[in-house]
Amino acid sequence: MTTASIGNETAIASTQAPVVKLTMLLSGVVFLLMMVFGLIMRAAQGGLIELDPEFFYLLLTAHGAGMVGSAALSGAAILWYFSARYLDLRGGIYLGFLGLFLLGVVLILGSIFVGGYGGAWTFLFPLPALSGGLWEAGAAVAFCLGYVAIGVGFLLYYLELGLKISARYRGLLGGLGWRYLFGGSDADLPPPTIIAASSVLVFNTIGIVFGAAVLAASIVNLLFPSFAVDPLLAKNAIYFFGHVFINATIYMAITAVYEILPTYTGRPWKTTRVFVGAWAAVVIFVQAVYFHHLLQDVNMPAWTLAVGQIVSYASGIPLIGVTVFSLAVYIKGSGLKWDLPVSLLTLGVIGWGVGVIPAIVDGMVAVNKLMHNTQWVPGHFHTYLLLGEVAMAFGFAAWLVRDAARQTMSGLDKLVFRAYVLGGAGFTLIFLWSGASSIPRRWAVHYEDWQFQSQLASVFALVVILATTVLVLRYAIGLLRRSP
Amino acid sequence: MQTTILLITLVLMAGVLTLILRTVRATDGPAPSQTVNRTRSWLIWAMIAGGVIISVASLREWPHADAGGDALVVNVTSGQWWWDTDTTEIPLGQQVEFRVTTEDVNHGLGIYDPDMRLVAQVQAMPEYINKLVHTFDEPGTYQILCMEFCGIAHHDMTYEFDVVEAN
Amino acid sequence: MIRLASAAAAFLAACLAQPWVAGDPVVHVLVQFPLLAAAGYLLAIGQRVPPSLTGPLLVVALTTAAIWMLPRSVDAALADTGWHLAKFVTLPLGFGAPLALCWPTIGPILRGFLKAQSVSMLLFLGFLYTHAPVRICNSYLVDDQVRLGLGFVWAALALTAIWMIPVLFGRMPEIAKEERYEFSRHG
Amino acid sequence: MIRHLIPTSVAVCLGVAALWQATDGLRAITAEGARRVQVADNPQPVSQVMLETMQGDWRALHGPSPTLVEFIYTTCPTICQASGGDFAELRDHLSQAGLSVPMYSISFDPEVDDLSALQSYGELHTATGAPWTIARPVPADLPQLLKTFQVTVIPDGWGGYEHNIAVLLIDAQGRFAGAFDTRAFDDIRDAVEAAL
Repeated sequence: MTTASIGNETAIASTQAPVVKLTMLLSGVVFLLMMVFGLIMRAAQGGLIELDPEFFYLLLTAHGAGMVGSAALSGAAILWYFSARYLDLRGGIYLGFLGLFLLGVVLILGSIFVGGYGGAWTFLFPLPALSGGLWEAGAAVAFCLGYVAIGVGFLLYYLELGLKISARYRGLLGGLGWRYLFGGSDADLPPPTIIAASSVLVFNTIGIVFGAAVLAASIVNLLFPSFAVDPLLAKNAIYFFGHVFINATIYMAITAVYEILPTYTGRPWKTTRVFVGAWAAVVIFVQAVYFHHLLQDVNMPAWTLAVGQIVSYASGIPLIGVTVFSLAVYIKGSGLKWDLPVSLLTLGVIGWGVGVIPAIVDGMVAVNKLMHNTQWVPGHFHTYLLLGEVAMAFGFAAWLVRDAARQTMSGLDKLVFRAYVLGGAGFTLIFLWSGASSIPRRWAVHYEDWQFQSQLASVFALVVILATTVLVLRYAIGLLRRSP
Repeated sequence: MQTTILLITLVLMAGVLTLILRTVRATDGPAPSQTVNRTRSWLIWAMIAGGVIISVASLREWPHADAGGDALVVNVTSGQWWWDTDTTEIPLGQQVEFRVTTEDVNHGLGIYDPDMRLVAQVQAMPEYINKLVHTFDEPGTYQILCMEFCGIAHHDMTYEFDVVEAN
Repeated sequence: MIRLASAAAAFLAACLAQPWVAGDPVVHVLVQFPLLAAAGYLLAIGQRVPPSLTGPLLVVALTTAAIWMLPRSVDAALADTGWHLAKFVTLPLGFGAPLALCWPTIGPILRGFLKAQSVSMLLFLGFLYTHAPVRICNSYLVDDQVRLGLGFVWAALALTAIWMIPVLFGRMPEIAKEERYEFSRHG
Repeated sequence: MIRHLIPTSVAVCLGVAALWQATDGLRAITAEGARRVQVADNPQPVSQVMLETMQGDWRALHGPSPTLVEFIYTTCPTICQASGGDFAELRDHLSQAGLSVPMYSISFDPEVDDLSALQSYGELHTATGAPWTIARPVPADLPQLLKTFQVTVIPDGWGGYEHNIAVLLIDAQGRFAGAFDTRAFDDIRDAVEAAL
């Protein structure tokens, strides 16, 4: 099944291709816009521009929600595209997902820029209800409803995947590869993409169902303030949902590497026992690790914090020991010719693998005491998002419009790729450096001593934005050229 | 401390990066040898062993240790967007237990030394009292900055106290 | 015949639970409500309705469920005779029966969504009843409120288990139907 | 398609209307919330009853000025003690605003709460008799009183009771016109001012 499917994407995936291509354009444009928001925030922190703090925090909220959203959207598009190689997925469901997603985007953007909601993408209880007079409860409700719409869209998406996987591979246990892992039979073994799809749909559906409960509680609290929830319980639920959701984006996007890299190396990405085991570990770890967001909540039972630290570390093992290691093994000596898509996809895996290190370090209780909520935190997640998920998404997009006749990188491609890598690396390293300099995150105004780093970061951000602009334009032009 | 953490992290990142890049760039070299699966198992077991050692070493002494019996208790309350403490003078070398809470939304109590380096932090939560134990060994004016996003004046939510030598 | 008998039995059991509902919200909400719904469900199961009624029937069922989820309705059923009678009519005929009538014609995605939604709502109610700083129902004590909240959480877990096990092992009826189609396509 | 869509849309509209109705326009999801919304919209006449105050005299529940009422029982170990403190704070709050209206803490356990019990409860919470006094109704009047004010009293299984506690406002026309959180001092003051 795995080997047979290489290169036949035209046959099955073609019906899904137009909407997926459109989605990637949409995500690309949103990524770019949100990067501009990011640059504005960094420039304001660097004192390069004047920005009203209220507007800064609106941008902060939009940047967070928008980036998580477009990462999720691009990841979902990638996973759908490749799952359709093995499953007879219904395009109508995808359109429903996309429609609900866009409805959610409208509600969220409206709540932020019309309603003035600036309570950050994490909507940490009880901040949405206690704005200090900046926004009305209605704006926060609209924001939550936006999330609900996106959640419902994803639920439909995962239900379709789940039903089709369950039917095709004899239950989700088959799709997860656990029959093979525990039963030993490799009959009808699913390809890596299906293992990934099954794993993501399991943990993200749990996350969404939980998230819906939390959102309902938040909405009730906003409308009927006497219904407060326990703040610590709310914090747990919000971080569980948020952590699982943002992690799912990258675990969906990685399927692009499983499916595209073999066409370059000629070596199919195999479903091995280690591979299935690694994904089984991911399903557990992604749900258990969210405690590392609560290491400074000393009222949590001590064992949860220990679990947070240990599972943070453990999450790195399947990533570095299996995904990154396999990538290296598949590439080494394959005679692969580097072009833009495969370079970006490889960058995505490396950025993810390297970016997890500062995350693991920060996941230690003792370190967290000094690094929590400093710029170290955006430092590590920008490494594995900007240089990880986003790179994979642009790699996939570039692959969708690749010119089959040419096998190398043009001069412009090389320049863009290098600019993206250097700009991204510089940008994220400054975050880490700033975190080590104790600069707090999410501050609209920076003290003078901190401004130099923000100014430097703005320069790197500008480089990333320029490179991204070319990537998006290149993709858009590619779409036009290939359309009849 | 932060510098050490940064350096260790950068070294680890550079190490992993170098290893990957060496293999990834060897597209025209020899294919991986037959022992590659053994190498992978070795890597995974080494990471597990390393994890056990790091976990035991870093958690055996619990980082959120309780205060001793003679600790000075300082109550800290907060709200949008202010801090308030029992005292603004804390004796040098005396173990202090901060009992932190808030009247409205989540805040984060970040204690900065006179060089603006974060020395300790804990979350401030409504309905809960979070304890933070710290012993100051440098005199001077310390600052409290808010570490958890709490609305429009988050960055203005600062406070000062002094660490003074006991007479 | 068995169907009608079991519907009647469920209704009778719900009536027999009545002496305890004023003292214990768990009996009221998690025993009597489901029994009444089951009575209506059993009454209508297997009956055919025109497909154009599927949507309206589902909406009726969801609206009834939503109204009975409101704490004030639970209170009203104890304090007000009209609401008391309405409970015995609307839960079987406004929730259980319409659900049974529309369920066979609902697609698997919508079914999955409704199942996920009900788990989510039960968890949310669990949240609310275990952690509300105020008494939610005037008719019940705070301790009972917490027990009811935990009951909602257990119900959510039980439903998750019941619904997930067939998906994990791939023995869902709707899947079996689609399986033939799948194999004809890929086989 | 249309044949399916129209009945469903009609059903959705009816469903939303029913839910709107059942929550008083998304304003109340509990019985207590409903009481507050409904009396604010639609004040209910309160039939006149006589109360025996802790000083031992008899007074009419409502008179020419607005009156504030809360229901208590003096043997209550916890929550009414807190609300007693809140009522004292409310009295101070109102007198600072220059408002002096009769305030009654009415026992719903008049058989157990004799005069000396009322007096010691009053002393404990600094009720001096004017404007705030502790009082009890004739047992025969009690059911009607609880029904009018929609107070639900249930035994807690430990010999005490739980009930929905609130500060209740009777306006100058003798109507039940408002129910408030015991600590919503500003809201209560505004409502009293409006009822004057």
